[in-house]
Amino acid sequence: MMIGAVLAIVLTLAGAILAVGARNIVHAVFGLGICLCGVALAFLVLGSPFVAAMEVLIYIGGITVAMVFAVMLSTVGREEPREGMAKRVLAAIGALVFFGAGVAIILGMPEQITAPVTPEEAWSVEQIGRDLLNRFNLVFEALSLVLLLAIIGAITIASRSDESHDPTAGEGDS
Amino acid sequence: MTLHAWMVFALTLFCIGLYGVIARRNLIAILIGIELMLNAASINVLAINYFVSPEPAVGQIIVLFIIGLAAAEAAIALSIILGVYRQRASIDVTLLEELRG
Amino acid sequence: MPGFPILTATILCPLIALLVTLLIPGRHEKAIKIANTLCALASVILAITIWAQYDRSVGGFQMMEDMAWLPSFDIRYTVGVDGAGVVLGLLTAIVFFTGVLSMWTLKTRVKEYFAFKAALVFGVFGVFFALDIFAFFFFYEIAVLPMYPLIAIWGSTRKEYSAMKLTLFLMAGSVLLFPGLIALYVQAGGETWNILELAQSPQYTRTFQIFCYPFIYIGFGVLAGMFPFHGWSPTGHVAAPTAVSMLHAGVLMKLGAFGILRIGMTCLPLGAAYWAPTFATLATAGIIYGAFVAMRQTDFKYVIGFSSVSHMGIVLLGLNIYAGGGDVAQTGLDGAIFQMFAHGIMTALFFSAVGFIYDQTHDRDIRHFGGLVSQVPIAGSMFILAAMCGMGVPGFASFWAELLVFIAAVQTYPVLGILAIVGLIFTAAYTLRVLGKAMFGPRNKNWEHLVDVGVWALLPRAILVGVLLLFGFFPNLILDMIRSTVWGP
Amino acid sequence: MNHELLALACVTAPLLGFAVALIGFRRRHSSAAAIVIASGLVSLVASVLLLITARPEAQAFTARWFMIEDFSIEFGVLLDGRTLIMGSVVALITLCIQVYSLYYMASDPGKGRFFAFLALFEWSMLLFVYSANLLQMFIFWELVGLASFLLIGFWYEKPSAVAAAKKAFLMTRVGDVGLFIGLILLFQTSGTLDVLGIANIFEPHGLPESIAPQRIELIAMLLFVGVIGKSAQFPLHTWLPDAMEGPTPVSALLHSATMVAAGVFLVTRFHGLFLDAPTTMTTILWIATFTALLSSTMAMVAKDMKRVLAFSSISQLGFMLMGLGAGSLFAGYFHLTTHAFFKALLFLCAGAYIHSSGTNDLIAIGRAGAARRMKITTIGLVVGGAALAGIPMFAGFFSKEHILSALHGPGQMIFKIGAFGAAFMTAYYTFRMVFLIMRPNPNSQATPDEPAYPHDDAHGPAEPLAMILPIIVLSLGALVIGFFGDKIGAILHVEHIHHPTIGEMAPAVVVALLGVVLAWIDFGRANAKQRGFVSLVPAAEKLFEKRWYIDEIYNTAIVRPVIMIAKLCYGTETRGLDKGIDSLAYSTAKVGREVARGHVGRLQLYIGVAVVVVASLVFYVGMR
Repeated sequence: MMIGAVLAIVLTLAGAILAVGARNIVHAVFGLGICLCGVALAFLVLGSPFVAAMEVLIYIGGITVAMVFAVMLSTVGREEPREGMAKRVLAAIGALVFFGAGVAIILGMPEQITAPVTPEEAWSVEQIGRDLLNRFNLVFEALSLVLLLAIIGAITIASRSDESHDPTAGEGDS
Repeated sequence: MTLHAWMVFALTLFCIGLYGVIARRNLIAILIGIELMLNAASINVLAINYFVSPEPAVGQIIVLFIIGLAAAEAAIALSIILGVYRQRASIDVTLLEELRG
Repeated sequence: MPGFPILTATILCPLIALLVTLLIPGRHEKAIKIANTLCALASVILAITIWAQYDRSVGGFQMMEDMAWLPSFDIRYTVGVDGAGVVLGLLTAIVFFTGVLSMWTLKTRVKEYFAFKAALVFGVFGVFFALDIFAFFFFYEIAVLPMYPLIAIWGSTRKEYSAMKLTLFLMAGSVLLFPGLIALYVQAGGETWNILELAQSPQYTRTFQIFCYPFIYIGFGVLAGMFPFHGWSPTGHVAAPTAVSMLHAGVLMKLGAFGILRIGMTCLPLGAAYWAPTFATLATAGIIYGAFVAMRQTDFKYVIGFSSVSHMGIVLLGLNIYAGGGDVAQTGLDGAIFQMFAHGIMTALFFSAVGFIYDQTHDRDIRHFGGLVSQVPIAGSMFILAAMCGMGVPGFASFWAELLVFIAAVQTYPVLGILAIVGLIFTAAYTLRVLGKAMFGPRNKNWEHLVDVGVWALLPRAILVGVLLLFGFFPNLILDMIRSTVWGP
Repeated sequence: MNHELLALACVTAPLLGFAVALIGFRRRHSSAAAIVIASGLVSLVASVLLLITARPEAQAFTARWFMIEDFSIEFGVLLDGRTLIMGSVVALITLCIQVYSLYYMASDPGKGRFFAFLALFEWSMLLFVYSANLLQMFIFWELVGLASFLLIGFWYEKPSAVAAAKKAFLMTRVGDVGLFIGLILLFQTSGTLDVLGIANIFEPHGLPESIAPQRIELIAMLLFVGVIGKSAQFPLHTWLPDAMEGPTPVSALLHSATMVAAGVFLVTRFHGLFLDAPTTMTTILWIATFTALLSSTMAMVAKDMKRVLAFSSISQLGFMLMGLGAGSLFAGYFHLTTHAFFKALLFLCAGAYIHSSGTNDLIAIGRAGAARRMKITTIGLVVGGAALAGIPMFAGFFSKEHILSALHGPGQMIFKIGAFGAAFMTAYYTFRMVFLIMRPNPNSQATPDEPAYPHDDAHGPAEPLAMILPIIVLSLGALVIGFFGDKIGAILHVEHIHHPTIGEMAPAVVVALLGVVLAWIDFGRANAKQRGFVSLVPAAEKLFEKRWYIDEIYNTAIVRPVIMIAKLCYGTETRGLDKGIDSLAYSTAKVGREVARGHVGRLQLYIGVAVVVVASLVFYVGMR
């Protein structure tokens, strides 16, 4: 249990640092993949194997792959200019301040409650499915609608290639 | 592992994502940062759910929704990025500052 | 017709005009105009019916209708009229009707124009009849907002500027007003918005009233052309098209004064009395200042615009005399409401005459005219009649209004009263200046081709002149109506 | 005869005439004229019948106009001596002038309008005179002003006429403000609007104890301000000479029986009140005497025939007010009556001359030979002139004697001297006018201002019946009205009229004859230089010709400052208030633009700032 948790944390943070730090965008996507694996592991440790599976399926299998496609369609093989030092330092300060604030809040919270002894069936996929289609039916439907719209929107935006002007011409301009 | 430890972990992940969003100039990198922040939120939800909630299924369902929304968001964001690239031949966010009155 | 909701019906007349206008396709201009005329005529008939049905021996608020509107905020749709409401309702109906008739020749964007105008009138009727503060404010904003497109689209002479200025001024007024109204609601315990119930509230201590009253007075005063917040009104008059100017100066400015009376003075009598000398002084300053500025203007409409500032000063002076109390308080109120009515009709006539000339010449500079009365005798005569009414010549309605206000003023605030009466000289001065330059004097050869008012175009103007003369000779018609207000509960 | 019906007929006929003439007959001028004259005739007959059959006591026919609460506003006709005589005079003179205008305005394109306005003028004056109610009085006072505005500016295409009309309206309005306030105070003090009621408070037994004397002084003073404006007394007299821009019949009407008479009539109406205000009476005397002298000096040098008459009107009005101010109702009233006749007569004669010779200039009229061609008119001129100058046995003589003999109180010597001076000058300038017309002298040094137009036969006969008839009627009036003094006094209920003895009359007669003789020497005798004795002092002549520079003084002292204030206000409005508010709006917009310049879509910066701010807030909240 403990080992799993530590492994998950290490994987996640390492992947995250790679994801934000890598100069090459392909490496960054790769880092994101590692990080998401860690997150999935963390979900497993937190007793949700179904969610962990979904994480792997949707995130790593879907989103990350989509990003790779986007990278290949846009800036692949292009040398990226390094961000300015000042910007990075400012971003780091911002993040650190936020981190500090967050820690302050967390430590100010009341004493933790140890994990309750939960019946196994509560964590079961069956329970999730039943809740999803009964209690959270409306949210579920709304989400499906959002997904539908997102797909339509993505297609519309991405397919407007003939109207927008040619990328090569744009390059010549700049 | 205590709840506090999990929350600090999630916060760390969130802040790394935040750094990415603020510091990077590549639009895809910014998107990656956002995904990191979303995952941090998911971890937080599951952790609280694990340690506090008497109804464990709810937390998982929330995380499922987050994942679903993240997928939709990513799809839209990526198509926008592609659109921007077609328009400008670049996805450098610093070149998009044209919101002048 | 007992039980017939006549006030709601009157309010609905312009709304029906609006809906019908929206439904008719824009190319059927004639149909739109006819529909609007019919609705306006219906509102005139209803307004006259209200006048006839109002029981003067009983007085007070009558023909009350009450319906829940937004129950969770205690907001109700409550309407009812007292004498002032009856008088001003009739004024609105007349100006609406004549305004529609005088825009019969409009060519551009007929549909949108009449739609906005109907919306405006809808709001105006609502304000004059509403007895619920929220409903009052709701209708008030409906009445104020269509001015922007009406001026910005169909106007002339820096129209966007004027429209924006007008909107900003009125919004600023509303910004002052809204907290004041909310304070009225909250202070009384937050249970009702009904003006009559609020007026009974024991929570309105003197301190509260003194603090709250200026918000309401100035907030409404901006719309009433109160000096020194009158800047929007001449500019707006100038830029607006004829019928909008008629409505604007004729009716809309009265909303402000009416709001002061209906909400400010009804709910906060102590505050009103406390502030009365200050605001009476400002009103007198407005009378004289408006006249002086009008003396230097070269644009017909600017002259009328500043004369409105001057004449609305008389209204506000009368209202403040009423607020100040004393023996002649009622005389002041009579004069103020009478002046609202008379000035409304008179300015409508003024703008109608000027609009007629402007439509043909596209020029409003008084120096470019001369001897108009021989070139367009009827249109010129209309202008002269309106000018005489403005000077307070006996036989016209405004003579009585000014007489009553001045009688009351001399007895309540002698200095202000005398100053206001002296203002009559300057009123005569600027009016005669315009008449002498434009209506009389040598003919300007440029305008020999002008066509005079025809029979149809004469109709609305003749109605206005007729109303002015009717109430000039029989002022008791209106005075009895106004008087009945205080006799009631 | 039923008095009520007669009174009703008298006051409504002109209104009907006005309405019908204005609405129905805008293009049919002759019909309009006929209707107006018919209505004038009805008024005249009715008012004369009323006068003849008048009862000794005052009676009022009123109808309730409307109620304000329990206060009833009455509208009606008051019949007492003062109104009956004045009403008849107004009706008679208006009718004469209407008949006269029939020819005078025959070829004017606005003839119908002219007659309509004449009827309006008559109507408002009659109802003013007959009014039984303060409010009604004020309304018709204003309408008289309006009608005279319309008539003075009748030839509205002439800028000078428009300016004159405007001036008349504005200056009388200045007086109206005083009158208006005075009437309000009077109403407040007496508590009634009823003219008879007010008269009863003051007239028989002096000032009631309940009213403070200062208040009555104030009211009387304010009423007199109105009179100053209407009756063209100094300092508001300057509109009257300019009012000559109207057609001559209008001038005749304006100067005799309407408009200016309204002011004097107001004083006679409230004479009881004025008697209770001794300070005001003294003020009236001062102003009236000064005005009479001042305008006489101007009349002595004026070349325009109508102007001479206008100045003489001002000075005669001063005489009337002197009589009233001295406390004699009868003297002032009598002079008002006689003056109406001879002044109307003189103006009609002047109109006839001007119409036939095409010029206003006295010398030019004379040289055009008008006097020889127009015998009857010239007789009328002489009669009128004699009456004005106060030659014995003519109307003006009697009334002027009464005024002079009324000035006998302590401390009134100075006014009496002033009156003698004015009487002398009146005789002088009147006969200067008469001699200049009757005895033109081509070798004289006098030069006309404008060349005379030779008589144009296209005008028709020089003395048509329509013009001659009124002149004859008025000449007879000017001859005989003087002998009706006792009768008028009886109708007015004046207890004892002081009849001046021969000894008392002598100085005035001497003074008047002196004036005539001097005028003869200066203008009348053969080979006269036709330059007045005033020209011996060129500075004085210049001063008089320029009307004591009063117009110029007003221009610099009042008109300019008013325009300056107007400019100031205009500047405040456009450059101050407007600009200020505009710049407020513009600067708001500018701030917006400046801020927007920073907001170019640097999303990352915004996120960073937002994060830092949120975090700082958290820390801040945590610290507390």
